[in-house]
Order: sequence, then structure tokens, then C-alpha cells
Amino acid sequence: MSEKPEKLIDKKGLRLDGRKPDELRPIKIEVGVLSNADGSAYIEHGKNKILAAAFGPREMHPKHLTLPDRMVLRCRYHMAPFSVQERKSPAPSRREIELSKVIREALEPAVFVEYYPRTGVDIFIEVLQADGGTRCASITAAALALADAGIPMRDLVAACAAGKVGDTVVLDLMDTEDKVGSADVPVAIMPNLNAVTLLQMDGILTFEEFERAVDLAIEGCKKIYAVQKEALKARYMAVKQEEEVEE
Amino acid sequence: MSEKPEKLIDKKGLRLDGRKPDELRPIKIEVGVLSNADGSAYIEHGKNKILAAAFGPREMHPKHLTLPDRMVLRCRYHMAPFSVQERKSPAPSRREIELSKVIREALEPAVFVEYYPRTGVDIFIEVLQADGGTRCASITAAALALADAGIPMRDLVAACAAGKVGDTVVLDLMDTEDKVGSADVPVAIMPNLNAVTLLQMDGILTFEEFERAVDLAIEGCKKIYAVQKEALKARYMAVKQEEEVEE
Amino acid sequence: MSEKPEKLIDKKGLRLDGRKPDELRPIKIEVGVLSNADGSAYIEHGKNKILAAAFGPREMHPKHLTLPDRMVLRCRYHMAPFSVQERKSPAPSRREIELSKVIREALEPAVFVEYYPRTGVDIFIEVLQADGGTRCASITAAALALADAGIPMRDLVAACAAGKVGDTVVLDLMDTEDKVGSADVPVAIMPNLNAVTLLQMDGILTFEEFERAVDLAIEGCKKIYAVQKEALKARYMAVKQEEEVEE
Amino acid sequence: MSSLITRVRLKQIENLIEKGKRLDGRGLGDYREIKIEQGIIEKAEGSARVLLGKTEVLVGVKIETGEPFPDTPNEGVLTVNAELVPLASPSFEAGPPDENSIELARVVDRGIRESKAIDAEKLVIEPGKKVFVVFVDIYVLNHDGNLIDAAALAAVAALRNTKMPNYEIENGEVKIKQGYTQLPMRAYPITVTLGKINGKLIVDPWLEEEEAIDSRISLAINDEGNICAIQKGGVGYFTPQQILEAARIAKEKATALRKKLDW
Amino acid sequence: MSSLITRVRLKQIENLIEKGKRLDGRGLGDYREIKIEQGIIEKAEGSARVLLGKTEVLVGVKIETGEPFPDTPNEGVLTVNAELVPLASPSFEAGPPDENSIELARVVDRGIRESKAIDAEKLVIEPGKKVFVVFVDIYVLNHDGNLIDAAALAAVAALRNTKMPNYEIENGEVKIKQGYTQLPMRAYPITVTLGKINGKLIVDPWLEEEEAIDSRISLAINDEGNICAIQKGGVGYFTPQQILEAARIAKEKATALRKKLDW
Amino acid sequence: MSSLITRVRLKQIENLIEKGKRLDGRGLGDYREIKIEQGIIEKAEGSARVLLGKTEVLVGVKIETGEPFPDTPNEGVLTVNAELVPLASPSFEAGPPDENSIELARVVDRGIRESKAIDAEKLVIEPGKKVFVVFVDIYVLNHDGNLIDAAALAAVAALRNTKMPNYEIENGEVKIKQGYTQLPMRAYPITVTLGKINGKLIVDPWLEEEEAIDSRISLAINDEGNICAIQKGGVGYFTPQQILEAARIAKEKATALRKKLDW
Repeated sequence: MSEKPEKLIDKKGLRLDGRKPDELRPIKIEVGVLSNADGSAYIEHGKNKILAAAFGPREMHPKHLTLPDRMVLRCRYHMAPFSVQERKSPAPSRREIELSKVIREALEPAVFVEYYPRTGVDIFIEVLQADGGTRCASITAAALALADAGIPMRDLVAACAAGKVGDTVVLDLMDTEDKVGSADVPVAIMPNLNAVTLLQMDGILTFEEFERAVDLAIEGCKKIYAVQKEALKARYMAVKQEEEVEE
Repeated sequence: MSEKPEKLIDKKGLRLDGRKPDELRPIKIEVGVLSNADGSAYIEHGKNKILAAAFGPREMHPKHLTLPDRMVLRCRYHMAPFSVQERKSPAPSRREIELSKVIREALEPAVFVEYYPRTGVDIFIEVLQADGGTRCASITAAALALADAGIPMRDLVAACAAGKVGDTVVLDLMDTEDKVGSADVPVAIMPNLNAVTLLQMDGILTFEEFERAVDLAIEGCKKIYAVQKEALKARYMAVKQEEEVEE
Repeated sequence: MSEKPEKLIDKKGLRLDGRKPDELRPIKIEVGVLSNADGSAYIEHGKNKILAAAFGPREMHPKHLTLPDRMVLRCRYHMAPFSVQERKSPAPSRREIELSKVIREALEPAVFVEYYPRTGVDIFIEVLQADGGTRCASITAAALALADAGIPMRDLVAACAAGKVGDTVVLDLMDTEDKVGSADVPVAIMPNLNAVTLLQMDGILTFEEFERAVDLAIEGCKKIYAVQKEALKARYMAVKQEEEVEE
Repeated sequence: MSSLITRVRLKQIENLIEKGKRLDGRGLGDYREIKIEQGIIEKAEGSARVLLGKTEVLVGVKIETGEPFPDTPNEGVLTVNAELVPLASPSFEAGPPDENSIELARVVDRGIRESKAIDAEKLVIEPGKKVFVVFVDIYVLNHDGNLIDAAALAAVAALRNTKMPNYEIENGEVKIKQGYTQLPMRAYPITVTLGKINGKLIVDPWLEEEEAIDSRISLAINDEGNICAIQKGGVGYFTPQQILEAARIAKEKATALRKKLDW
Repeated sequence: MSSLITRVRLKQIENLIEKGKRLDGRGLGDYREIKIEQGIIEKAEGSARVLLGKTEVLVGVKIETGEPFPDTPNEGVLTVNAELVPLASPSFEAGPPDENSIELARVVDRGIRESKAIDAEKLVIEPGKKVFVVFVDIYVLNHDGNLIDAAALAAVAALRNTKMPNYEIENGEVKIKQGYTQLPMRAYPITVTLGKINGKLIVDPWLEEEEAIDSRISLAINDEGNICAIQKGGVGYFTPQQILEAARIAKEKATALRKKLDW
Repeated sequence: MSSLITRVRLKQIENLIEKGKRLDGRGLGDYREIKIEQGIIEKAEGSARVLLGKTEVLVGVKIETGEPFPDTPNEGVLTVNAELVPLASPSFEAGPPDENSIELARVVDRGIRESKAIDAEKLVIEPGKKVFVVFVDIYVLNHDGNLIDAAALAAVAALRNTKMPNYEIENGEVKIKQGYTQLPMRAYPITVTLGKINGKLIVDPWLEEEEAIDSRISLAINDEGNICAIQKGGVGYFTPQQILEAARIAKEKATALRKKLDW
């Protein structure tokens, strides 16, 4: 069913979906979309559709996981059965368990965990549709869910992958590029702190290509950061308006 | 292996096993059959053979499920691997989990849960042989197990299904009728309180047929109630005799 | 892939690997091989390669398993996926769960469990390569791991099987003999106390053959006991030397 | 479910209902606002999102090939699964399906199955050997009460939106061809849930009302206005009269809803 | 198992046994009353219920077709499973089999398997491809001690009662025909369990005695009086002399029991 | 991972590293002593044990036949699994793989897979139908830090040591023949892990240093010195400069190690 496209980059240097090598897919973010979560965000990044929610700081269950000097962050990255081509069993796969861990470790550097000792924050991520780069889009959304929940943070975390397609280092691989391409480098950063909080790599890159990919990914993250801030602003304007109406 | 019978109702209006439309299958109940349970009952309803036991009121494990103002009722409906045509895995199926829930909710209205706060009562039901209508026969037996355990109750709960076979609304479907018939309506009632505590339906019924089926099922429940009371009486007579002998 | 050998005992009365009927396979034991365990031992018994470790006495998790008047012994016998011909799933099999129980019950009579109430000792056994008789070799190693951890013991426990191959009662069956032979009798003893702490049997034996097999197995255990004591001595000499060097 | 509302609030709900009113201004027989979006998950063969007030349910349908059940060799397979994903409510936990999600899935399944909504015989590729398997995955995204009606509606809306791959059989092997066919549907059941508070019946209870009711009854109504599935839930009871009354209201509500949706 | 009896009771049991007596009046070598009913689960291919005093075990046998194990292509498959269902004892919990139920199933399995009770070669339909699978499901209904002997007895009684479906092979497919054949049996092993209290051996310990004994030994004895399986259990030990004594008693008890049952 | 070391010890580690030194006398860029033994599990098709200081990892390779994945019909299958068996550390628990063992397995898997270490096309027996499945089981026997490098090294060493059974196809069935062939390998990736303490990078952190670092980065380097897999771990971060520095060091260390091992 999945036939390999002949050319990932055409003669004009454009990609399968018409993007230039350093161009992001369209991104749409909305903050505060779920009424039961303490914080939430919805992201459409290309054809990825992802919901993230944060609950907490709150009492933890089971209690013995509590830490006396800090908040405990937990994270579950989960894909809906209908989010991918072949139906995925709802039971967590090994891939989902690994991604839950690296996403948590990408977000935790941004959180002032020492502010709320003996509490826990749960981050739940649901991938409703997947199209390559779900871990990065999940981090982008989850950081906003944490902010929306009022968790004290050093900075937002923005995430984006770069990679290699044919001989070209490109930004923000979509599904086909990810599968057929020769390398994928997902990166998450705290933009104001010049800090990389997620870095993984698949494929083969020379040192120079790797350097270029990291640079490109960081540039992408910074653009996404701008979208994140807009979404937060929109959320606060809405909340403010609601409050004014209520007064 | 299972061939569909040609006629579920013959020319004389009789069913496959010779019953009239509004006739129950033979029912035999014995109370107090298990020495380790606080209360127990064994029912043979047609070819159904079912054991029910109640343990409690007792301390609950895990403790965090305890409620400060009431007793907690738990229920497990479980089928023996050899109770059905094709061997059933002993792991609880989704059907068994749903039935455990509806059976518990059929029994709970009859229990004065507020009498024993911070305790739990466990109801265990084992279907040793299944022949259609196990959920109803389970409720009938479990209500007696609760009574036998001395749990304070508003009333017993008696249960029986009605349904539609061919064009006829009939009482107490056996396995073949349940599978080939066009509707099944299991009902449980507290007879003295005119209260329906279980109601489900599969199949297609007009409003009028549904009304007739509910009426018929309630009539059936009332007949079963009489059998329940007989069984309880037999149990208490036996206990009394034992006590007199001991004196 | 596994063809049955024609003769398990040759004309000279020797076995497939050249052993006499009452001869043990070569045994090599080393105590104190793991730096993180409180006690440990490694055994090569024929081609069996097994690691055993003991942790404790220590606080138990979950706490509700603690006993007020004694130490709780737990044991996990586990086979590495690559330890047998066909890769074994790492999830514990029913066989492994049974063996964990009988091994624990073979070791517990040797432990003064009343010395450390409210604590637990965990014994972990990993079969790295299996060649028949793993439960016995595991007990032999685990007893040393307990001793190495400083758990107070009445005696060591030494274990060895006897069995019947063709018409001959033989000592210490290896894999092929175990599979093709007609009976297997694993035995564990506390040699100084004349006490059998493990006894199982598979196959068919007359009363007289059984008597002979038990005698032979006990003789084998006593020889293994000598090897155990040597291994313990070597361990203590090494520890002593280390301590002298440190002074 | 744990008690999430205070006794004061509960009393308030009960008092209002006594007067035929509800906290959110609805009448006893009114549904909350319903919004349906179809086809929002492009990668799924069918999908629909239903908003029932603030309750939000997404259903995705996937179609794969598989074996029929031995006792129905001439029918495709329907599998309904529900996930109460933890972002939808603080009372949901990650993990294997619990009794609530299993009941939800099975009640929605029965409404579809018993009304013969899908023409299962048209899903057969090779009788007894190969059929289409229809996976209906219910994803609860926000729980504000009455998950059954929202999920049942989203499931049928998603099935209405579902396309089956075209195929041909070549040398005994199924080859997926270009293009799609509409999933063959025969009925569009609508499920109506009523709660009982102080002897009064209310339609479409929302979260706080669910805490207050002692029992609920859900009825799936087919296109002809007949009943095709029922589930009573909760630790209370209904009188026989209340049950018939509930069936009458459900039929009426389903007809109204069907007209509005043009199903 | 947690200590369910008091120290006083324990002392009482020990004192009596010292004098060769038991709480329930039995001699050290006596079984409780044994009742066997066969064929009580009509839907199973075989079944039996054993009452050993108040201990009650039901065994159902189901027969299905399946693949043989690769290393025994010419033999049918035997699968023994035990459920300690929670209504049988407050010490049993619902859930996947624990070490006690697994040990029980495996000890019963070994008695049947090692005595070659079932003629496994007669269960082959097509060598290496299709065989009958015999499921022996042990259901403990009331636990009053010595589950091993009761379960082993019920399992063999159920197998004696088991009928296999007739079949024929048509175009490479197995067709189940009318009628049944008796499951081909070659042996009827009987398992005898002894407990050790204060150095004395007792036969068939009941629940309170099980709390008092420090170890038990179970021996399966075949029709010729030979030993075909042994399992020592518990956290105590036996001297070699006690083991031989136990084997002698087991052989004697099995012979007596066999005569009584006319097996 | 819970804090197993005291604050005093932690301060000590940090102070030393500030001066370019480490508790065990190593320089910041030094590995602990490495020992590799191959072929120690004779029953496995391949095996290797690596000692990295006191960290001990055993890898066994088993080869079986199975089906290829539908999207790679012309390739054999690689399955990497890691068990943090509880005898290796008081912080490991028996039970199904947790996130740490899954991450370990997947990082080792990626190093092998992305460098195309195994010539997967040579593992095909019948395209789309039957291939060899290579099971790489990582067994951590003693945990003294830097499990990733030790496991990755042991996995590649075990694969270098792996023999595939010879076979021929007879009447459409695979027959295993006498003799073995070397597993076809194309690359020998080496993984280098660095930790960050107080802004300084250290190579091969041992257990106590792992408690002190806030993040680690592991890079798999192939035979040509290119990067073929990366995993950042831990709750801290790296600057982009530190990442490039880590990549430079990893390349250098891998080259040196490769020379020493003669890979």
C-alpha cells in the first residue's frame, strides 16, 4: 500500500509537499481546550493532530512515589488506535513507553519542580492523528498545557526535527520523509536559555551534517516558540474577556 | 456444530423444550452450600448450574477503597472454562466484566449499605454450566447468598428474562432461544418494592412488545421469588435443627 | 532437531558423556561474584551456568507482606531467554513459578527466620544456560548466596537429582538423560541434619528403585556439599586477604 | 464514581428538578447543544467528533481484513472499543479498560449490532475465510456527563462517514485497488439516556447530575422507532411505570434528533 | 498461607497426634469420607465432583482440536489448569493463577502425564498437524484442606468419564460426526498426600492440620503400585526414613482406595 | 532513579570534576577497564559478556525462523530486548520491562539497526514468507553505571560471534542442515555515553556519577566515524556547543576503542 516516492526533493529543490528544505509545515495551536484538565493544548502540526493536558500540582497516587523535596512529573504519550495507517492496539507499545520517558525528560528541565514538594503533575498526550514528528509536536503542546495549568516554568519548550532527505539536510520531516529519508534528528529547546532538552537521532550523518541538522532544528524550534507565545496570548485574552464579562 | 432449529414454536404453541410461552424452566435452589463463605446459594435454572457466595461485611483490601459512610459492594461474575460449548479462557472477558457490574447494580438497591460503614461485601458467582439466562440466575442466587450471610436487606432480588421468539413474546429464554430468537430482556426486581433493579435488552421490539416482555418477566420474577423464599426457609429450618441438636 | 540417542548406557556401563552411573558432572562454584548483591554465588554444574543472589535482611515492599515474628523469604527462579534451545520468553512461565516455590521451600528450612522479624530476604536466581538439573544447581548456589549475605543458617542446602536411565538408576541426569530417561528425582538436603528439604519425582519407579534413587541423590548432595564448603572457604580467604591489605 | 460534588450542590439540583428545572437552565426533557463534525481524522476510514455540551467524544473507524467468527462465516466483524483517556477527566486513569469503559463500548456495540446498522454480509470477501473487520474506537476527550449518548451518536456518525477500500481477488490473494466505497449501512440507531432523581426522569444528565442520580436507563431506538437495546445502570431502581415512561420519552427524543440530523 | 488458627488450637492438634489421634476423630492413616459424582456438567466432554470431607473439587474436561507440540508430533495435548476460585475460601483471591494454583495444576498434571494415563497417541488426527487437545480444568469450590488429593482424584474420575467426538477427514478438513468414543485411558493414578506434625506422618490433612504441619509430601501411585510423581511442599523437611515410610503408606492407601473405587 | 548517594559524596564528585579529576582516578575522557568474552553461552547462537569496570552485561543471541514484517518482505527481523534482572542492583525489580529497560533495548537496537550492522537481506529464506529472526537478549548482571555502552558493546560482540544454522528448502519446507554460517555483518557500531556535571562532560559515568549528572548523551558511531544514533537522557539539558563537543569526543573515543578491539 505504501509505495516509495521516486524523488523526495524535486529539481527546484522543493519537497513532496512543496516546502523548501528549511520550511516548517503549517502549525496551529490552541490553548485551554479541555474543561476538565488543569491545563491543555491542541496542536495541528502538518497533519499531526495532538491533544495534551496537564493535571496538578496535586496529591500523588500511589503515595509512596511522592518526593519530600520536589514535585514529581509523570508523562504518558499515547496514540489513538485510529491515528495511524494500520490500527494500533490501545495497549502502550515499547515505542510509546520510550517516548513518554524522553518527552518527560524534555519538559522537566523547564519546570521549577522544587516549588511544590510532595506533589505530582501528570501530563497526558493523545496523538489523534500521526504524520511524522509526533514526539516534537507533543512536547510543543505539552509545554503549553503545563503553562496553562499554571505550573511555574523557566521557559516554554519548543520542539522540531531536522533530518536528511536524499543528500539534503531539511527541516521538519513529515511521515514519508521520515520513513524514506536517511536521518531524523528530533530536538527540543528552551529558547531563552539556549538549552537542548531533547535530542535523538536515527540514520547516518557525518559530523558536519549533524551540526547543520541541529542548527536547522533549533531555528525551527524558535519559529514554533513564536507560535506558542501567540497561542498563550490568545488564551489569556480569552480568559480575561470571560472574567470581564463575569464581573 | 450448532444448527439452527427450524421452528422455535410449534403448531401447538409450544417451545423447543415443550414449555408454554409464559412458562419458566424448572428451578432448584439450595441455600448455605459452602462452608467457607459467610453466605452461599446454588441454583439450577434449566440447565444453568451456578454457585454464588457472599463474604462480609469485612475489612476491605485494598483499604483505600473503603467509604466512610457506607459499605462497599463488590461482585465478580465468572464462568468456568467448561461451562460452555467451546472452552472459555479463565481470564475475565469483557462480557464477564460488564455482567459483574450490572449484577452488582441489580443487587445493591436491596442492601442497606449504610448499616456497616467502612466495610466491604464481596459477591462471587461461578457459572458451572451455562444455558442462557445466566445473569438472571446469578442474581437470584446471589441475593440468597447475601441473605444467608446476614447482610441487612430491603427485599430479595429475583431475576428472569423475557424475550421474543419468532413472533411470540415468551418467558425465560434458554440458550437456543436466546441465540436464534429476536430479542432478550433480562429483568431483576425487588418484588415487595415494585422496583426494577436490572434491565437490559438485545434485539428489536416495538414499544408494545417491550411492555409485554417487561410484564411477563416481572411475573416470572415473582414466581422465582416464591422459590427463593422456600429455599431460605429450608435453610433456616436446617440451621435451627442443627442448633437444637447441639443444645 | 533433537534426535533420540540410541543408547543412554553403553556396554561398559558408561553414560553418554562417559560418566559412571554414580558419578556427578564437573562442578565449579564461586561465591561473592556480584558487587551489588548482599550475597551471591555462581555455579557451573555440567553445562548449567547459574547465578544466585541474596538481598537482605531488609525492609519489605509491599509492607503488608511483613510478618511480626519472622523474616519473609522470597525467591525468583528465572531463565534467560538464551539459556535453552528454543528462545524462552522472559515472562515467567508456570514452570518457573512452581520452581520458585519449591526452591524457596527447599531453602527456608535452613534459615533461622525468627532472627530478623519484620524483614525480608529476596533470592534471585538466573539460569544463564540450562542443561538438566537447573533446580538443584540453583538451590546449591542460592544456599551459598544466603550464607554469603550473612543470613543465619542451620546448615547449607545441597541439591542433586538421581533418576533412571534405561534400567539403571543413575546420579545427576544431564539434559538428554532427563528428557529420554524414565524417571528423575531431584533432592535437596541439609547434610548435617539428615533432612530432605526438596523432593520431587517424574516418571515411574518401583518402591525399591525409588529407595535406591533417594540414596544415590543424597550421596551426590554430600559430595556437592564438600564443593560448597570449599567455595565458601575460598571466598572468606579472599575477603580476609582484602581486609589485611586494607589495614 | 467518587462523590465530586457537595451535598449542598446536590440538594440544589434536587430542589430544582422538583420544580421541573435544571441547574443549566434546561427543561427535564432537553438535550444539551449537540455538534457533530465528520471526517476530521483523514487517516481513519471514518471519523466523527460529537460535542454534547462540554462532553466531547471522538470516534475513529479503521477497516482491516481478517477472519470471520466460525459461527457467522457470511458476516464481517464489528469490534467496538472505548478508551476513557485520562486527559478527559481527573477520575479516569491510564491503564487497561475498566468496567466503565467496557460497559460504554458494549452498550454502543449493542445499539449498532442489534439494529443491524451495518450490512455485515456485504463485508465478506471470501465466505468463512476473509472478511472486513470494522474497528470502532471510541475516544472520550472530555467527560461532562452522558458519555453513552455522545459515544453512540459519534459512532454512528463515524460509520456514516466510513469508506471501505475497493479490492479484487487475484490468484486467491486480496488486492486493494484504487478508490473507496461507502460502508454499507442499513440503520442509524440513536441512543437516549435518562436519569432518575427523586423519582423524576431527566434526559441527558450532565456530570453534576450524574453524581446526583441514583440510576440511569439508556435506550437505543432504530429508524422505525423500535427499541433495539437497553441498559439500566447505577445503584438505584426504576418502577415498571418509570421504565415505560422512559421508553416513551426515548422514542420521542430519538425521532426529534433524527429529524434534526436528517438521518 | 496466613495463620488462620490459634496457638491453643495448634497445641491441641499436636498433643492429639502425639497420642495417635486427630481432632476430627480419625486415625493418623485415615482419609476423610470420599464421595465421587461423575458427569454432572453435561456440556463438558467429561466431569466429576469429589467431596473429600468438606473439601469440594469440580473438574471439567473439554476436548478441542489443535496442533501437537513440535517435539511430540504423534501425541495429543494435555493441558491441566487449576482455579482457586474466591468463593472456596477467604484466603483465595480473584486474579491470574498464583503459585499455589499453579503448583496444584502441575502436580495433578504430572500424576496423569507420568503414569501415561491417557493414550496420547490415539488423540492424533493428522500426525504433526492436528490432534485432540484435552483441557482438564480443576475448579476448587470449597477448601477444607488437601486439595491435591481431591483434585487428582476428580481429574482422573473426570477423564474416566470423558467422551471424545467422532470425526472423519473430508478433503483435508476434520468433520465432527455424530456420536462419541470413550477417551482412551491406560492408567488411573491415585495421589496420596501426607503431612508431618511433630515428626509424625498423617494422611489427608484437613484445613486446620495444614496450618499445623510444617511440610507435606504427595505421591502419585499407578495401577501397578509404582510411584509416578512426587511433590514435597512446605517450609519443613523430612528425614530419608520418613520419606520411605510415606511412600510405603501412600502405596498402601492408593491400593485400598483403588479397590474401593473399583478402578 | 532514587538518590542512592549522600550530598557530601555528590559535592565531592563535583569538586573533583571541577579540577578535571574523578573519584576513581580516571580523567574526564577515560573509560573504565573493558573486558570482552565471546561464546560463553554454548547453547546460544552467539553470546558475549562485557565487563566495563564492575558493570557486567551478558548478551545472548538466538536465531529462529519467522515471518518478515509486511513492509520489509526482503529483510530478516531483528528483535532487541533488555532485562534489568533484579540480582544486578537493589534498584531493579522483577516484572515486565519498565521504561529504563525498554529505553536501553531501543537505544542498543537503534545503534545496530541504523548502522545496518546486520545484512538483513541475507536473512531471507523465502521473500515475504520466511526469514531468520535474530533475538538479541541483553542481560544486565551487575549495574555499576553506563549500561548503554556496555550493552551496546556486548550486543555487537555477541553478533560478531553469532552463527546461523545452514538450511535447504525441500518441498517448500525449511530443513535445517548440518553446520553453521557466520551471521552476515556489515558494520560494528560503537556507542559512547557522556554525562554532564556542572557543565563539564565526562565519558563513561559509573554508578555514583550517574547519580550526580543531570543529563547524559549517548552516540552510536559507525566504522566510518559517522553518527548513526543519538539518545539524550536525564532531566537536565545540553547547550548546542556541548552537544557538538560530545559528538566530537564520542567519535574520537569510538575510533580509539575500535582500534583496541581490532573491529
